[in-house]
Amino acid sequence: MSFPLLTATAALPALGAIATAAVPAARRTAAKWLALLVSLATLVLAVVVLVRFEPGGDRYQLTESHAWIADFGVRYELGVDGIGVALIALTALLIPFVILAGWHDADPLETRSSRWRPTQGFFALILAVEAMVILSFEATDVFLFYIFFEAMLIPMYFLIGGFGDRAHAGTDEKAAAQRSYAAVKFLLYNLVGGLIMLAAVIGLYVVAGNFSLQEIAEARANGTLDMATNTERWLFLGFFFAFAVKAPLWPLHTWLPNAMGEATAPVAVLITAVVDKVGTFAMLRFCLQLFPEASKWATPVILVLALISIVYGALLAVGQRDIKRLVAYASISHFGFIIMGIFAMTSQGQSGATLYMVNHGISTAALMLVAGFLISRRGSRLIADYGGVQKVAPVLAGTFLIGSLATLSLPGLAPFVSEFLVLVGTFTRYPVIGIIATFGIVLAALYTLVLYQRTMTGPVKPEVSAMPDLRVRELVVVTPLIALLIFLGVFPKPLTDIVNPAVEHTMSDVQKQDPKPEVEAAK
Amino acid sequence: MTDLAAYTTSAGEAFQFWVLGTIAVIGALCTVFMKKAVHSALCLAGTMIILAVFYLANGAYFLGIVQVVVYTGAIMMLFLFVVMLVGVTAADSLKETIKGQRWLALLCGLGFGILLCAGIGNASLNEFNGLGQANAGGNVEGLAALIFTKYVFAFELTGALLITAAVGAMVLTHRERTERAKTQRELAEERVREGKQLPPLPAPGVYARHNAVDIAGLLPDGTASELTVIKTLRERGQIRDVSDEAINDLKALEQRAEERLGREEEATK
Amino acid sequence: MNPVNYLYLAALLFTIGATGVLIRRNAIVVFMCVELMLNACNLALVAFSRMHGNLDGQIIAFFTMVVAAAEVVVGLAIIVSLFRSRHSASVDDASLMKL
Amino acid sequence: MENLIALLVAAPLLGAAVLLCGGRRLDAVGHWIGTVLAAASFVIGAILFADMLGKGAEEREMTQHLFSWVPVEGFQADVAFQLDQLSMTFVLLISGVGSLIHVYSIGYMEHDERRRRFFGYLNLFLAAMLLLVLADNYLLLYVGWEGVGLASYLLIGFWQHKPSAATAAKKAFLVNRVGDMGLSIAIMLMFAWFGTFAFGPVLEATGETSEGKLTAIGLMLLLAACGKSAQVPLQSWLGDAMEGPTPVSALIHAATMVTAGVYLIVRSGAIFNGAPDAQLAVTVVGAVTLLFGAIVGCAKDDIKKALAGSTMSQIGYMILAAGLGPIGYVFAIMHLVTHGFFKAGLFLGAGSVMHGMNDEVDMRKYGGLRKYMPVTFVTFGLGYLAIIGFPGLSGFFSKDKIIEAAFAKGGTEGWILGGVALLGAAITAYYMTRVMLMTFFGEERWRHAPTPSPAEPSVEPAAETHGEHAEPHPHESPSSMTIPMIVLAFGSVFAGAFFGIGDRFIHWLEPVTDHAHGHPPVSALTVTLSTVAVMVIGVGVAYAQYGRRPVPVAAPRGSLLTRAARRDLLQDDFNHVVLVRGGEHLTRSLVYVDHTLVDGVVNGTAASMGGLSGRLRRLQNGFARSYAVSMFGGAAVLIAATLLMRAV
Repeated sequence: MSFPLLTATAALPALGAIATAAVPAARRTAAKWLALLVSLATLVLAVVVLVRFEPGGDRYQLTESHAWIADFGVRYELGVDGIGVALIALTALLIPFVILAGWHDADPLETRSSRWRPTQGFFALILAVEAMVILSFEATDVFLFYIFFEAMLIPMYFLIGGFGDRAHAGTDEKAAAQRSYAAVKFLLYNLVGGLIMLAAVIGLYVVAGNFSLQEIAEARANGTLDMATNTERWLFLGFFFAFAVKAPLWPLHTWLPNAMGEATAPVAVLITAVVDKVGTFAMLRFCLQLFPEASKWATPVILVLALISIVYGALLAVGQRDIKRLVAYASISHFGFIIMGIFAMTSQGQSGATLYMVNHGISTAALMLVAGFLISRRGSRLIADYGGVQKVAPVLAGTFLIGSLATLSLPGLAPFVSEFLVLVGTFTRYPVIGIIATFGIVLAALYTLVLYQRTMTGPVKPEVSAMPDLRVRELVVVTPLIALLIFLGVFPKPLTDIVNPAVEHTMSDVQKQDPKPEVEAAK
Repeated sequence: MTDLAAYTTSAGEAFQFWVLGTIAVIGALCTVFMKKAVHSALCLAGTMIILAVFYLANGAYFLGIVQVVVYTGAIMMLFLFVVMLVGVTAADSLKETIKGQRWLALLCGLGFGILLCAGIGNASLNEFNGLGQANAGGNVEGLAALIFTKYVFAFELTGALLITAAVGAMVLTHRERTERAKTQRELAEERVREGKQLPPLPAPGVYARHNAVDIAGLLPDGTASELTVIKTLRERGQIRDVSDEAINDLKALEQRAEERLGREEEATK
Repeated sequence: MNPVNYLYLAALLFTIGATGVLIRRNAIVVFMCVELMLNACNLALVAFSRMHGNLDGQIIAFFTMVVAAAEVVVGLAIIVSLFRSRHSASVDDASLMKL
Repeated sequence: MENLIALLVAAPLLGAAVLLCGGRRLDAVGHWIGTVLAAASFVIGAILFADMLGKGAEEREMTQHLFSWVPVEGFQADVAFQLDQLSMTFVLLISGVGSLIHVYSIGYMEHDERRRRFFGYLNLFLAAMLLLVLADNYLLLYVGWEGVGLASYLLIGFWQHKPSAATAAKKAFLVNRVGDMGLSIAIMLMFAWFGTFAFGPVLEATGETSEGKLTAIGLMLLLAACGKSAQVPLQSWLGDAMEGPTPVSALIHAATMVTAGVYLIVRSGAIFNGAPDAQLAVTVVGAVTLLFGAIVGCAKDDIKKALAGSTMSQIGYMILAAGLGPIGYVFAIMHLVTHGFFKAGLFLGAGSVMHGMNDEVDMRKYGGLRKYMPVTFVTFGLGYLAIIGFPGLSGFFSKDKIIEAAFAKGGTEGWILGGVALLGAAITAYYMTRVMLMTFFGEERWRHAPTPSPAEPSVEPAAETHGEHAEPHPHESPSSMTIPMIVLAFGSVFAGAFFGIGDRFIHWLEPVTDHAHGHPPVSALTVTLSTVAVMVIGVGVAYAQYGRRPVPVAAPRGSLLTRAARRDLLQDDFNHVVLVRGGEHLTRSLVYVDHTLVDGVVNGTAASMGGLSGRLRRLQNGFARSYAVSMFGGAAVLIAATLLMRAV
């Protein structure tokens, strides 16, 4: 029994959350530093996981398994495959930046009493989210996964509903109302999804007799456990619905713009870059692995929905007046790409989707955090309130531009690799869908460049004329992200090496081969 | 023969049951449907006494006595006291205020009763052995033996319950003075501020020939003033209006004068 | 006569009491009806004890009485304080349970 | 030797990185860094060129494999370079002209406080462009393809505080993106059908692929070429792109980037050879654009826009040639190179004129400038002679060959294309003469005309010192600007002859693009003579209109065609009405739908739930007695239930 590395990776932020919450009201700054240090330590642990993980080795590594609820065969089972490792690394990487970016977002208003401790709460909640997300990436027991999948909602709910933009912090009644609306919407959508999934989880238990992902998957693979076609399909739908809400897939997406629009930028990053990834990740790990036949059965519909998400999200992004909502709809479009790649059932598509999860996390984080800095300066989320920022704050504008370019997946930046892989992977099996999806890249260029043009270029508006450029803290947040974007865009090999084996496993789960190119087929 | 006796009771008891039972039911109905609380209380008392008789008939001598003493003697008296304290209120009227409540209630009652009877009907109550040997050593002794052995804990608990109830009753009824009593002056000022009825209420009773409490004082125009009599009497409709007494007296006077004049006419003739 | 009739009588009284509870508004009368119901139960218990030929039924009836006594004390106290506070003994006036 | 290839790209890339990340402390030396690194790239190119010349024609191709870019199951994308004669031609052109324009910009952007960034962008462009021409597979080419798009976006919008510039930049990028879509679809098709997108395998595999597939790929590539090379129907961005600083227009929108489409088609020659329909489409696009650009060029009064129109039309020539297949490829590239020289020269001349005229771009406010800026006049004039194909100058050789090849296409289409090419030559002569006359000859219309607010913001001291509305004082530009112009003029005079005589260029490129001699229905001499003839006609007409008569300062209303041409033949208006407006309406309605329909369904369910509970709430009337009734009823029901259970 070696050192439980995975448990430690998740336990550290969990304990950190408790410690941070316990910091007395007066020692606000201490709480911030504590949270930051904990998240950095978690990052170190994640790196250790990354190093200890052997791409060529078993499918699930660093496994841990303890009996938990013996009566129902629920076990505390952890294990990571390449995809899980990549996403854990992403999460652990982003959280410190989120914390740094939100450094002042939760400073208490002077109006409140001195015993009021929002700062501690804010950072504790972020760490709690990190812990749960990491655990849900690690859990190989369906029930265990379900628990964290749901528990994640609680801290997220408070983060969305409790902390607004400095622009209209709590004082503004209307903003507060919208915020609570967004938070409740987020909670309800995901709860409904989760409950349906719970039913499916129980159904799975009834059918399979235990919750262990590996055992069930093996049983499915070697035919000892065969489900009736309809049972499998129903269970699949139950799982998929929850993940599609989380992901979010059209038409279950409407909670995302509200949530991202109302939450502070760091929390928005937390939502779209970290929490939503659990949905797509779970599609890849649970849907495909547990219900391969049903997955194949549902593929056409899902692909069409994903396609709609891509185009529809992009078009709506063009139509937005609110910077954060625009990014949100852009994310919806990108999640469409991810889901499309997963269900294209080609190794290019799935590798692309996995890379896309990571790259989208980084690029959206970069764009959204810079947008957050912008908003915090001007105190408004409306695009129309900006103009000519590039003149007064060139560095801010430059980073914003790079973020935008990453969002429109310019070659040389990380998202391009993944997007192109997804497109190619889809195209080889479903040419029409692939071609239509390609329109997404034009629309992406449209909304990002329109956003940049309206906010950054043109004559300098008087309101922004005194806008300060990025401060050191903000540079510390943005620079590494951009560096990472460029590095992964030019040299994604380290990532693909980790991901590829896992993808091959998944492909073998669904018993799909890549379509052979015709020339070779002819030979 | 014996087992037949085991299944039936003596004719006398049957007679008693049918007569008193009827009365008991009537009493119960009266309890429910009498307008005034006092009457309900009395009817209930009657029903209880009859029940006491039934207890005795069923060989529960101790309970019968207790029923008379505790219930009819103590509890019902308590009820009467409270009725006296509260007096007559608008709540007394049998008019229903909640829509459909009465019909619902009657329906439920009817259905409930029928179901209950049905339940008793198809319950297998065939075994019937009187309290012969149970009461052999005396009913009270039997009870005592059981209470102090088998049911001693329940007994202790009920004791505790009684004490608690007593304390609770005291707590509830004892009015805690939160603010200091208003002085005469403050009361006066309050009255002036409210502006209604500055002087003290008018006294009841013109002419001291009656028990003046229940006679409204007359206003200058001869009509009775509501203010002069207490609310409870008014609601009970026990106020006597004497506003026409003066007229009656006048009539009597004239009559007598006529009689006298008439007699004098006869004398002069 | 079959002593089961006692049970029928008890049932009848109980039902009457219950109905009374439902249709009367004067708290005191409602209370009386409750007493009536309790007495009906006692009658049934006594009858049962006679049928089974042991005194347990009577014991229970006895306890019922004690409890009833306690309940009456507290209940009446409540009614009195209620009357003091809102000058009425109508159970409908205490309708604050409404949303 | 091979290892040097990467340096070609690395040098300017390094420059871009240093200049863009360096911050203000580099402002003083930034432009020198940029220029030196660009020149370094040219030097490396020259070394490689010399090395290449030292080898036999067949083993001149060299490759360099840097690293595996996206290693995914069954998907091999490598960062690898391939330097053959074709790439080499481009490398020299790009780095050479690029370096010259760097030098020119040192003077031109002297007083712009963001000059460092400008040079950073220029270097970025060079790196991307070199990557484009050096890539050995289509995906890497795509990277360069979009990279140059980004650079041109940044440079067109360099004066971002001008809304027009920002809009033009965005427009350019978007239109290019449409083209990029074509390229990416083409790559996907290649991957789906050939399982690879490296030049070598793909071009070999064309042999055993059906014509239909090749046509599909070809059309997609053509779409890409249209976007990048501003061919109809995706040409609309080029005119607006003139919002950028003039050196940018010279480098990106005349000499190099806009020719990337030609490179793509020539590079994919094998595919087009296998797909005649695609080839026809290419030629048609080329021919149409050729006329389109020329007509637009005739109507514009903005000197840069006029030159932009001519660029369009000249690239039309190249595309036309490239569409002709083996008989045209070489001439397409040849014209591309010569055009690189003289068009860059012309633009730099225009820039120099504007430099002296307070950034006035309206040719109607020029006139008689030859004695104020002699060097500009001479260099511009040589470029002018070159572009109209004056015998002996470079344009003559390249354009004439293209016209021949067009006739050589054979059949009616050959005649049509040839005719169009000839007509184009005439119009070219016309509008270039017009530009020449309006700018350097005639009376000095700028004397009394107060300059309106300049199209470009004043970055020169001239404008800053004696304000916007003062009368301009034409003066010759500093040597840093004139020297590049002289060099380019030299190129535009002799390049053609150097290439054309003895078919040097053909032999040089043949191994890559396999040249076939076209046989025009009429003798080559006839074609040449007719070309010269139409050129003379064009010049004559222009002289009659603008040389003899004085040019009105205010533009006359002009014929319907003229007005349409001024508005880019209404193509923009079409885009605006159909695409922009339509798109706006679409998005707006979608936003509405999303809010009411998709969101409404959910909120509706919630609302109905609320209503239901509200109705249920009525039952809670708060009367203890009604609660008691329900309890009582419940008890009754329970009893009934138990009885029933006992019964059954």
